[in-house]
Amino acid sequence: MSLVLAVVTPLLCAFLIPVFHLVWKTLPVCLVGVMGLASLAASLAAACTGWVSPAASLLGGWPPDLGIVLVADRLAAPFMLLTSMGVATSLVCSLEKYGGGPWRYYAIFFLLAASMNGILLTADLFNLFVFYEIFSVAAYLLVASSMSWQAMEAGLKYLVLGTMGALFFLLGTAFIFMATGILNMALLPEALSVVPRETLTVISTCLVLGLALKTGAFPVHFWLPDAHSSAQTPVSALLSGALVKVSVYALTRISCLFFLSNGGGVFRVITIMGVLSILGGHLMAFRQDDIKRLLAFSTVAQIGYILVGVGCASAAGIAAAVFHAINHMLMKMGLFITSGDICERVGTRSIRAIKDTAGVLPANVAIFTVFALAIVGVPPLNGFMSKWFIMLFSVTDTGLCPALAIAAGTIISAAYYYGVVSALVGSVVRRNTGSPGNNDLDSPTVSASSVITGTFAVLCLLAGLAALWPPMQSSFLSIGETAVDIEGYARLVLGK
Amino acid sequence: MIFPVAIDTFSLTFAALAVYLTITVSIYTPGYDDHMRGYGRFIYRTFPWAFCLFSCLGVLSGNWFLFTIFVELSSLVLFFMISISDTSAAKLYLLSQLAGASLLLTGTAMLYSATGSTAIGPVPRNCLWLFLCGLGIKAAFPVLHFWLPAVHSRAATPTSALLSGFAVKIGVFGTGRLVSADTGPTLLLLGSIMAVYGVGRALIQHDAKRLLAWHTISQLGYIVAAFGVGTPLGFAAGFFHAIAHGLFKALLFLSAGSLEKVCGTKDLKQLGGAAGTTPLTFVFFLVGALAISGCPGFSGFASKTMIKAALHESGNTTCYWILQAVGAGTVVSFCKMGYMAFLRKPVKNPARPPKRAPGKRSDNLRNLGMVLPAFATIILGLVPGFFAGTGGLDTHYLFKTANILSATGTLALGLGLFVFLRKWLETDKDPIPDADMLVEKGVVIFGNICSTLQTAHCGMLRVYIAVTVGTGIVLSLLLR
Amino acid sequence: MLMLGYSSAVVIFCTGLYTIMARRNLFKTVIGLSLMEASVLLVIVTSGFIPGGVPPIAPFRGVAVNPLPHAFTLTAIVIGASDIALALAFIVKLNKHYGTADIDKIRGLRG
Amino acid sequence: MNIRLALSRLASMILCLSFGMLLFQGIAALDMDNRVTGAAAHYLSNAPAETGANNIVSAILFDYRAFDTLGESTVIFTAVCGIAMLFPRKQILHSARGLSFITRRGIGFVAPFILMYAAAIILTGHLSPGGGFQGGTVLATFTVLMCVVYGSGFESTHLPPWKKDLLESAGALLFAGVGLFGLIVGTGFLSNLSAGFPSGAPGTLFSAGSIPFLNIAVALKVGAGLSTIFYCMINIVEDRRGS
Repeated sequence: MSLVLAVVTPLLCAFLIPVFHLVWKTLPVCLVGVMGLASLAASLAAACTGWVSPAASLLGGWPPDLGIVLVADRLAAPFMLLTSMGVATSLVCSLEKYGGGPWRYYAIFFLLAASMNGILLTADLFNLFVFYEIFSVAAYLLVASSMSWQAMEAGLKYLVLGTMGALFFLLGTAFIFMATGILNMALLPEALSVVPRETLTVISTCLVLGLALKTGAFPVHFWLPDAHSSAQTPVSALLSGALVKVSVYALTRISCLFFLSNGGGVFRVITIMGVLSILGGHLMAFRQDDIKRLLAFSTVAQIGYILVGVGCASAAGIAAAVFHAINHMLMKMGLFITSGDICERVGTRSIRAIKDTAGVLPANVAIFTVFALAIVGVPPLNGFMSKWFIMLFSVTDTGLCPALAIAAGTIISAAYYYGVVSALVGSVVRRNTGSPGNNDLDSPTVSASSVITGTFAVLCLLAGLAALWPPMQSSFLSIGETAVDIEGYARLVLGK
Repeated sequence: MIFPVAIDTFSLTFAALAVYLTITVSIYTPGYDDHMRGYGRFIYRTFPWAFCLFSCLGVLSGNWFLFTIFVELSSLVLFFMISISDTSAAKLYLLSQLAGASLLLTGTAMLYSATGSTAIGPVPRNCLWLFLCGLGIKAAFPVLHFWLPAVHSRAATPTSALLSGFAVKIGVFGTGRLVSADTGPTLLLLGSIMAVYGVGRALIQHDAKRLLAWHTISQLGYIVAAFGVGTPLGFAAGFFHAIAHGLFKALLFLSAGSLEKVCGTKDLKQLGGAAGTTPLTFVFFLVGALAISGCPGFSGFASKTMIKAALHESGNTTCYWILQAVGAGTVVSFCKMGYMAFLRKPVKNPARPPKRAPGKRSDNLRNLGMVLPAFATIILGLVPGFFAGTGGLDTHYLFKTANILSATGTLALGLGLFVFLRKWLETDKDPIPDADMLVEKGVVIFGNICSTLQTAHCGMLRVYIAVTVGTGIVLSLLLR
Repeated sequence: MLMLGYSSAVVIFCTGLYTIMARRNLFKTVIGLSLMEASVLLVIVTSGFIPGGVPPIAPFRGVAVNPLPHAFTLTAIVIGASDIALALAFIVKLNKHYGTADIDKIRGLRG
Repeated sequence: MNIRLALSRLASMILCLSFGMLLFQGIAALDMDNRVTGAAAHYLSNAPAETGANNIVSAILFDYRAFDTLGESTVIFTAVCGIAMLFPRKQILHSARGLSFITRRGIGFVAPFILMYAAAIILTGHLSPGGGFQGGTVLATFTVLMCVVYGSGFESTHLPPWKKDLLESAGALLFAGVGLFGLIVGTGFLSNLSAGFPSGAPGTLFSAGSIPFLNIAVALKVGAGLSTIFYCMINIVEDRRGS
């Protein structure tokens, strides 16, 4: 029952915002906050339902083979938690930055939240496509919302490539419908097993290509750095933290359901893409001077790690991938928000220019350093743990090559994050040793975003330590087991 | 169990060495960093203890995973300590150690997939190369040693002492854990190359700390070769030499640091006559130098004799003679250092900075710090029973006349060679390319690859679309 | 008849793909995208076709065609229209900055 | 240069053709049996009874798969919201570049009939081809026609942006409200007859439970939305002509 609320609550918020705008020209911050809280609560409730007692919710009261079904299970729940946390964080940062002024921005924001929940919950392929479109359109617009020409260009490129991705996905869906006449994701695994091999090739190509485009995996990642680096800070954080994870979820869900038993070539392809993303993303980030673009390419690489985990096609590998997805949300959102704050303070995004600029908040730099250490993979932090698990299971399931790529990636990322951190830290040290007279003692104001990033930094450490705790490991393993349990999904959706 | 431990003589002794060296360094440091303030001083005073903690946890941990984690953490601590004095050396150190740790982790993952456990100990043949590469970066195996000379010479002295005294020993410790029938020939070969190459390089150095760093590689070669013998005696000999080397090399580095502190330089060409100004430092240097040269009565003698015995026992004659020759080279090198820094007349060099007025207290602290390893070196040299017992050897065997003669013969040969070669050793030598050249070239090529990739990201939407469609076609071929 | 529908869909898809790859004018890119979309919709609609079928409105006289593709197509048309509208909006905005609709000249973001 | 161009075109053609080949192989491998199977067969035989709508496509769109339709109209809502955000209108233009007096009068007579046509399409969506989308589009076209005839000043006098926003939101909220009614009654989100909407007599205007409401909601949303898009863009044209 509560599942559909996770989609409808943010939708209602978005629909109400224009009405509220008629009353208040500038929306009261607390009103947007309350709406955000409501949708957060609905999402978390759905996530809890999915985790504690996986459930299906029939829309329109129709039986599952006639209508659309929403399902929350143990694979959707962690992603739900991840996206709702990401959305909430980004909303708080936006409110802090822009106040209640840009009401259309908030409307689009809530639409995005609703569509993400829809993608995570739906069990119907065409419905997935529809929510994907809301999601994509909202994402293009959020990228463009800063109205600079960079944002427009990035928005257009994102739109053209994203629409192509959507069309490939729709083509795959159309082929599935042609071949089977079914679009219910629980009925499809069985129906697809009798489809001719050539058609299955087309289906898998189209679906994987479409979803890979949306995910930003290496050979088709082109929109991602442009979009991430041109958007405003909260949007970049949201894009990198939550949006790509939703696509990862869709890719995981679809490839596990449809192709685990009907030709495992898809997982090999996902592994190849993952390895390419790791190497490509890190190599491209290595020479970047724009700090946001560097972080964006680093996102490509981190997606690679997740894809390598998914490509294991085993419960353990997928569990590790989910763990890394959550960790990456924490780390990359933190990195984007702190670096955004610093860049705003300094007035530049160029790493070389930061070197000669003093006057940055030391707390921000410290938090940034923690996230950088985590994402490079320094032991007690979460990034290390999830990379280690992905490495471990990929060696078991797919051979040595991905593990070596992960090892190489660690070193390259250490090299470029070292560059960023030393530029930032250098400027702080110089400021401290510089003339003590003119330090503009703007007493470090505690902003909401720095509180959140601080919390994330602590969470990074806790998640890393918790990964060694056996109950935690087994509950993460249950995520992977849910993902590969096709019959369980069918039982859940069809209510048998 | 969350923290499986492997407690045996081997690991406990290493942990004890770590604690001992940290005490030494923390006594020494206040006498060394008195010109520093703020962050730097804080890091120098507290981080050695963090290093000690992580190193102890590392050597005591019972599986490769935890071992790697703690080793990486201890490297990270050292990275911070190095970055105070030289950031580029620190970066080199961080990246190389991360590479080692990543390879070790990959090996661990492979070990787990092959055997289902990561318990510390010998590993199957197919993942051995990963472990050897990973530990090799720590322990400066040939070609993988590229970071060691630069980092050791550019780090501050207490850091170098910890690096050479213990950080590289962790790699050796791991190698010791790997010893099995599979590793024998590889380790013997690697050890011999390291010993020869290290001492050869050391002979042409003029930077005191760089010279010591190359000797570290050479002495590590002894240890690795001893492990390569594969017998219990060989293992015990390597073990003993690792401990002994940790102590006397720390002592040597600390005395070189003292020299640098007092005379303002560590370039041997500009030094001279320091025995007069800092007699105590000279004494400590002498203890270390005699130990590393294998003079009877010092720990180096006992451990090297054990290594030779092990090599002899197993019939590795080639290796035996190689190490004998390396011993003579070591003597030459330390004669050179002792002569140029302490004994000869001071060089008149106007560019040399004016001598600092020696602060009494800081000198005392440094000397007090150096007492500890010197004491241990002599004790281990006189009473080597514990380690000899581990290898199943009688203590008296070590002090047999033949062994003492062999050692003194090496000493004499070295001295003779030094007298003969003195002029050549004092002159400047052209730099000879080393593995770090390879790394520099590699970095350039790597940068070019990155630039090429960046130009592929050309901003033209049509190219992006074409790549996307091409990817689709490749995907369809892969999914066929 | 069915094969004709599918074949023309494939041809239109290729035409659209070729248009967005080979044409430099951004408006033609948009046209290419909508061609591709139309072809996908054609595939969906064709899959529901039955020779001699009647429209699916309640009292049928004869065999009714499959109504499900029609519903999908309607939905997808609207979605596609939104995409196209948005693309045109972006193009107008970009034209203000670059003064051109040539896709090869709009490459401020690279590297 | 020309050779490069030709080569690049050849390459893209080869890419396209190979992709087309792939698709065609996928189609050719299927055997078409021309039978309606699965859920569609159920819809064809039972939809009028289960939903009260004679138009089975409408029954699917607004009942069986109404959630899709909610999503689809949300896509329009998003696009409209975004385009309005991209083209912020500081002030609404009052220019009156219309057509001649005769045309204005003539269109004035036709206008009510166009609106009636739109209403008919919307309200009989459950009986005959047509429905909220189509009707909404006609509504939007009507505002476009008015702009052509009366100049863009028409918007400011008769249909200011806030009204359109309100209409659009009202449509969206009506849709969501119908859905939530089912949820509150306890028969599931967007449920129709089972939630107690009167089925009426099949084939008559007042039948099919909630489907006419949803049609109206979608029509409001689509009509107001498309009209907003048009007026946002027309303002740019006028901006340029003015400057």
